[in-house]
Amino acid sequence: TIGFAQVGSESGWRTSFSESVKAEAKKRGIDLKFSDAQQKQENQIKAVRSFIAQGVDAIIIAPVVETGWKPVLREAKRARIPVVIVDRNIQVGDDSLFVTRIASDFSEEGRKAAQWLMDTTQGNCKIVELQGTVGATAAIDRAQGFNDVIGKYPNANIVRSQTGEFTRTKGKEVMESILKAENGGKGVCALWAHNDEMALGGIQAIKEAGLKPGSDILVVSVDGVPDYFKAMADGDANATVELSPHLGGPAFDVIEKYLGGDKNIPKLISTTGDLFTQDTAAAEYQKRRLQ
Amino acid sequence: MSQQPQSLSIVNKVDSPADEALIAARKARYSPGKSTNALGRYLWPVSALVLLLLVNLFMDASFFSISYQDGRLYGSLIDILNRSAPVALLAIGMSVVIATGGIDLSVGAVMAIAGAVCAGMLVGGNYSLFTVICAGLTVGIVAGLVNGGLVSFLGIQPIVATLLLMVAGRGVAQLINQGQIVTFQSDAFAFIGIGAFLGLPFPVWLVLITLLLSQLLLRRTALGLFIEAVGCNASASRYLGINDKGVKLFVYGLTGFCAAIAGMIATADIQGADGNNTGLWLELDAILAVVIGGAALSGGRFSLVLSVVGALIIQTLSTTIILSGLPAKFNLLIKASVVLIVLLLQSDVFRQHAQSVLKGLKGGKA
Amino acid sequence: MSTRYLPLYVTGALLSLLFGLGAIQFDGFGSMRVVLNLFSDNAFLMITAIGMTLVIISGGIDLSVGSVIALSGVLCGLLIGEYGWHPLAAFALILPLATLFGAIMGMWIHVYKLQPFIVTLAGMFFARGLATMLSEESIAIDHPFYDAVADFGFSLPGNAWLGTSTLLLLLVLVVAVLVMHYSRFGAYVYALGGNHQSAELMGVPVAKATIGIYATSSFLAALAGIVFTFYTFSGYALTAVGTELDAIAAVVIGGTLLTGGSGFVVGTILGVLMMGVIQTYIIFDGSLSSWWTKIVIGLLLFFFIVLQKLLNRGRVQHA
Amino acid sequence: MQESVLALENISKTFPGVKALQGVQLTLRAGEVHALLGENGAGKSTLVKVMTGAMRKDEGTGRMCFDGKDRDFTSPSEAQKAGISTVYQEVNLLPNLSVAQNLFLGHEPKRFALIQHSRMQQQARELLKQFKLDIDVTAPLNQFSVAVQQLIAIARGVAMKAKVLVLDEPTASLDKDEVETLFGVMEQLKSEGVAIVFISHFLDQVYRISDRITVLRNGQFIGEYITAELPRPKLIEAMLGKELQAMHGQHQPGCADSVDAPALFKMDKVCVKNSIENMDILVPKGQAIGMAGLLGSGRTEVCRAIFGVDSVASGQMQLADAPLKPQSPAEAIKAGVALCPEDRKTDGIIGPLSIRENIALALQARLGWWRYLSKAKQQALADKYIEELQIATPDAEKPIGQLSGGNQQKVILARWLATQPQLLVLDEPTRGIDIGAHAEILNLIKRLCHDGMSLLVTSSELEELVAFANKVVVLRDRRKVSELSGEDMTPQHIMQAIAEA
Ligand SMILES: Nc1ncnc2c1ncn2[C@@H]1O[C@H](COP(=O)(O)OP(=O)(O)OP(=O)(O)O)[C@@H](O)[C@H]1O
Ligand SMILES: Nc1ncnc2c1ncn2[C@@H]1O[C@H](COP(=O)(O)OP(=O)(O)OP(=O)(O)O)[C@@H](O)[C@H]1O
Ligand SMILES: [Mg+2]
Ligand SMILES: [Mg+2]
Repeated sequence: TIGFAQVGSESGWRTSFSESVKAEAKKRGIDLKFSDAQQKQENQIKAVRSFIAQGVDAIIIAPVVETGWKPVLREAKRARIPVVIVDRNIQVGDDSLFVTRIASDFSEEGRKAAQWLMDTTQGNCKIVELQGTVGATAAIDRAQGFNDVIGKYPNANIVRSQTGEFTRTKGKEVMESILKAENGGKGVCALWAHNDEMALGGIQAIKEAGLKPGSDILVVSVDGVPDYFKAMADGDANATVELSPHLGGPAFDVIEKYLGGDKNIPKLISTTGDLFTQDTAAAEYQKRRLQ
Repeated sequence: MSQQPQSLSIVNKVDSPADEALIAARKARYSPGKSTNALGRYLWPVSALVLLLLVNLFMDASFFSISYQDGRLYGSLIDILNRSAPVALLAIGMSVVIATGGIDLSVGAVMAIAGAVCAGMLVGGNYSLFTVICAGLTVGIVAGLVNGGLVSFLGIQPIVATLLLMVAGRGVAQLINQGQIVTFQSDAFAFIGIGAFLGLPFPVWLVLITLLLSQLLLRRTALGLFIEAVGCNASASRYLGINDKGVKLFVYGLTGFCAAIAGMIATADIQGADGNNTGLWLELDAILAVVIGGAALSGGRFSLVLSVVGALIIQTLSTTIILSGLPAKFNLLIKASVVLIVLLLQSDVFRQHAQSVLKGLKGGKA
Repeated sequence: MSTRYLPLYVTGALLSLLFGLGAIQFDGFGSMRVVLNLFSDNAFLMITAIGMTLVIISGGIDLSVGSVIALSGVLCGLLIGEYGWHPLAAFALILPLATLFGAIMGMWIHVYKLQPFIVTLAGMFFARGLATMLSEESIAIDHPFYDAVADFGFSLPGNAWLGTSTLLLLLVLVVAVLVMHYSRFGAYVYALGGNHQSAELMGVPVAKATIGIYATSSFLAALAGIVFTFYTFSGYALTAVGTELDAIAAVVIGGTLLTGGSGFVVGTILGVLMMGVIQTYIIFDGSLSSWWTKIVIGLLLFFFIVLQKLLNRGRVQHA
Repeated sequence: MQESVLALENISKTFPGVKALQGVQLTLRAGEVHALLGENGAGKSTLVKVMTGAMRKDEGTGRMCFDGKDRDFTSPSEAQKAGISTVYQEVNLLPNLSVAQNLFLGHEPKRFALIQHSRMQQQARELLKQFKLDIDVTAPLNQFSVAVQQLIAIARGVAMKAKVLVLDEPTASLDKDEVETLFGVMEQLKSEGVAIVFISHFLDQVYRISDRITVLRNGQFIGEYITAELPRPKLIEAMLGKELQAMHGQHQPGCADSVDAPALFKMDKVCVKNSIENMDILVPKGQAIGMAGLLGSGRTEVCRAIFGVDSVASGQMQLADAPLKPQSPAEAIKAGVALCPEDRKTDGIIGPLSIRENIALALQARLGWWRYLSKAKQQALADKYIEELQIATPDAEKPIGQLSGGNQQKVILARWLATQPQLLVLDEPTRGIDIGAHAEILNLIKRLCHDGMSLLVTSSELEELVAFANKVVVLRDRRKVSELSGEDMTPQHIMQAIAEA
């Protein structure tokens, strides 16, 4: 039995992630206890404590936030239940509290996206940014990584930045206003969105403003959801850094290894994905649609 | 105070001059028309809106400019109208629910359900646009009636009854499309969200039509009066022979209907149904809009027009924040301050305080 | 007399019913550990909800509590984690500040005759806004005092642990019950909820009472925020989003009327436990997808609220 | 002359559209009962509220001197602390709290800073004994009828041991016996040196208990008189500004007293759960039937059963030869019944709505939501009744909640008259109505009978009942005990029937 404390189902990406873990568990004949925390850390901690009370063999956590895990991880350790952290990072002083982290590096994603954009525009670019939810780690770190890179290019700067709360609706609404404020979007060279959903909303806003996304305004974001690949294939978007939702396999591998007695496991298994562009988009879309 | 001879003549008990003097004395105490203050109700919300718009003008001189391009009007003001459509629709429904002393927290979730149903049908099969829209509206009305039933027939407190659907409704919306954000290709349906008619965005028309129809339905029949009576004093309304349960059922149904339209606009706007995020937290905005419009949450008098003004204020505020270019982390602080200012403007006590302070300042100078 | 407490008995009975169901179905459910987990996991919510009970009985509502929890957590994080204050010093600053915050909301409600819903909604935006402005990132708290607090407690049979937060919660509960039923302030709270105008005419010091009520609620929310930092060893501006709704739901499920005037603090605790048991039940089951989780929570709540209604029908009704 | 405890001078109070008080004065001396009289809407209650801090007087006008000091109370709690205890018009208690809590709110007996519930209940029982009330003091207040609540409110006022006790229409819903009990208590307080302000529309009571009278008219001070030196006609003239045509004594039933008038409404062995038993009442067409009885004798419950508020457990009712089985007021109204309820505040007025809407609503509810009475029609209806019933208001748009108590009652009456029912049930219709309007309403009842309407009227004032009723039904312990008509129908006989064990 393995308990899996998931964040919620706030985005299409998250849902694919949950489904892939469940499918993987089924394939391997693991009894998976799935818990949805509805984006709340307190629910997630409750779930983990319930797993402990239930006496599961191992626990997988996809944490909502990086901090705040120390007490509950200590409790798990006392109960001798191995914990694997997936997707996001966590901050605890004591490494022994978990078996390993299978995490992507958000700032690396931001850097990749920025690097692509700088390479494409030779560092000349007025960028507008659609941020994720204020305070979310993904938003903070992606912005951080992105800014680190463009800081090196004096002619590239972010002219407007506002939160689109990781959703398509907000992304579109905010982009609309930004375009208005930026003289109808003239002079804006690129849109940088913290996730694909907002980017897709932004693309629609650009189209409705009478501009051509993908050429008048470049679009770059993170995640790699099927819809975005389609947009890239259609030429409406330019690039995305993929974030693989298939984290279930590696996590179960680690757990099986650990329970098998092999305690020699690296503390970090990095999964930062690749950057995809329009070139391969059509093919990738076909591949992903079939999954 | 002028005395009208006609008004004296209808007092048939006048027979002696002494009586006439008496009645004159009695009349002199009253000044008709002063006790009601219909204008005052509109004054403060509307001035708050105007003030906010002026702030924008100050920040961006071209704010009020409207141009005509490809058969539609284009400009920040039009955007505000367009973007406020979902909240305005919700506020229309919410104001009648609040007028009965209730509240509906589920409108955001109902939006998501209606959107999911429409999107699911558009993707899944060959339904005509008409069928799809009818299905969406029906789902909204049914959801509203469920709320209404819980409130009126089971006597569950409105906030809890609708909280149930607020929680479960999002689950239902996601269930319909298995948690995926379904994207559809239907220009006809997309028109609901992004089309334009006679220059104005279609959502604006939807708001206008809904506003007009509800206004007719509520004010050209006795329904509006019944709603207010139930909201002011449910027990007395029962003694009057008003079917308070029926009235409650109706208002929740109407709210569900409005939420369904709002949900379809939101879905058509991004041409996809996002069960988890469509209409998220919009119920709070809708309630805020109604209250900014001057309604009491304890029930009673309502004004649909003022609620729509409230929705416009909220949207203008959001636009202002985006235009201001301040970092996103200040959003909530700005919102809190503006809400407080609007509220204070509406408070008689505050206005009196402010007046006396102003007077004091002037006196001090003189 | 006994009919007054009927709703409490009914809620208690339903709670035991659900718990029994879980205990039969799952291994480890019917244990002392799960019971105490219910308290320690929900301690912050219970403390908040006790404050909310006060507010709701007085006929008001306080939407700002979730944000105040977050703000108090962030302040803890900043003061302790960043500036190296001693936790007790930080608490000594935060709690009075929060009380002042509540008092100001109460004053606005009373003096300017504004609706509580909307004033506290503005308060909610304000506190959350302030929290995000102070720190967008979550701040880890690492302090020996925290470790000491976390380790303090009593071990009970069945692998259960009676920790600081549960003890604190019990203390708050006892004080709250005493205040509500054996103090003049408590009587005023009920009076205001019964009929605001009558209460005023009967000589209830409305200004003091209103301010006191909202100050108490904010104080308890801030206390809950501190308890939450013990729970997570961190302060974060986005914690406890929507907690105000959970608290309100718990209060109402616990038998308090949202229109004010009647209800019990103990009922609220039962309300939180009810929601907690439902949650635990779903986690133990562990087979529900995200969306079914939401639907099932809604359905179970619905089922128990309706049962509660039906069972309470027996109360003598007067028009 | 005795020292004055409380002196008000030149007090004015203006509401939007109404000058409620214009330069009014009032002087209270220790150990006196001072009656404050005037028509409905004269400004009595407003004066009381200004005096006790529930309302602020207009800025810059008048002064108030209490206990030798200039005072200006900003809240009722302040006035209470200073020693003015007030029972406001309309019961202002807390329905959700127990009787004992209501009695002692704000000055509960304490020990170690904790409220002692048992001692409080004990004291409550003793206090209520003074008022001959033997009720469960732990029961919530809303279980009791208006009259009992009224007594509790008075008891609370008395229990505060204040220097000044203000009673605004305390006797409006009391029976003779309770009034006597109250007067006994007032005499006692008087002898202890308490100054009492007493407002009432019952002149008999005023002459029975008061030492001095202050009269207000149209918000103005008319005069202060010594009761013993002021003949009744003079008082009435001071109040109304004109003489009142003598209408008492001219007993003229509205229509033929004939025995063979066809029955319009019949109640046959009706029982309601937890309330009335085996009730038989017959109301002939075009006649007015009175109902008399003590507190809790079941009069209100009869009215409620007829109107479908409480459901009938057994027995039949008939209206105009058709069985009447209303499950809700709406059904009763459809069948042609109207009820003007006893509890004006909770079941009657819809406070924030205008007079116009309050009058039109019952008729509108009967017509249904679809057939809307246009604003103009509502206006016409409202104007008609404002004039006919002499409702004191600047216009029909004023929210009814802002009217004086008596005028609210008139509006409620107007509301039901507008529906033109076959059977009009009036539960204490003259509660709080001034003598001028009182006469109007009695005349109105007679006229309605004459026009063929049937009425069933409850009243605690027996003189009033015999003045218009064709027959009086006497209830005791929720059963009918006697029926009186013709010569037998005198207040004395009714009292006898009520009292007989
Ligand atoms: N809150 C208010 N707002 C506006 N007008 C008011 C308000 N309260 C009272 N009035 C008006 O002031 C006048 C005096 O009312 P008041 O209640 O003092 O009369 P009253 O003498 O007590 O009459 P009654 O015998 O009917 O109780 C009335 O015309 C009434 O309409
Ligand atoms: N003296 C009393 N002691 C205890 N309970 C009482 C008393 N008087 C009334 N009640 C309660 O109040 C309820 C309502 O009585 P109801 O109003 O029918 O009486 P009523 O005959 O209409 O008298 P009135 O209208 O004068 O109050 C009764 O069910 C009874 O329980
Ligand atoms: Mg009065
Ligand atoms: Mg009665």
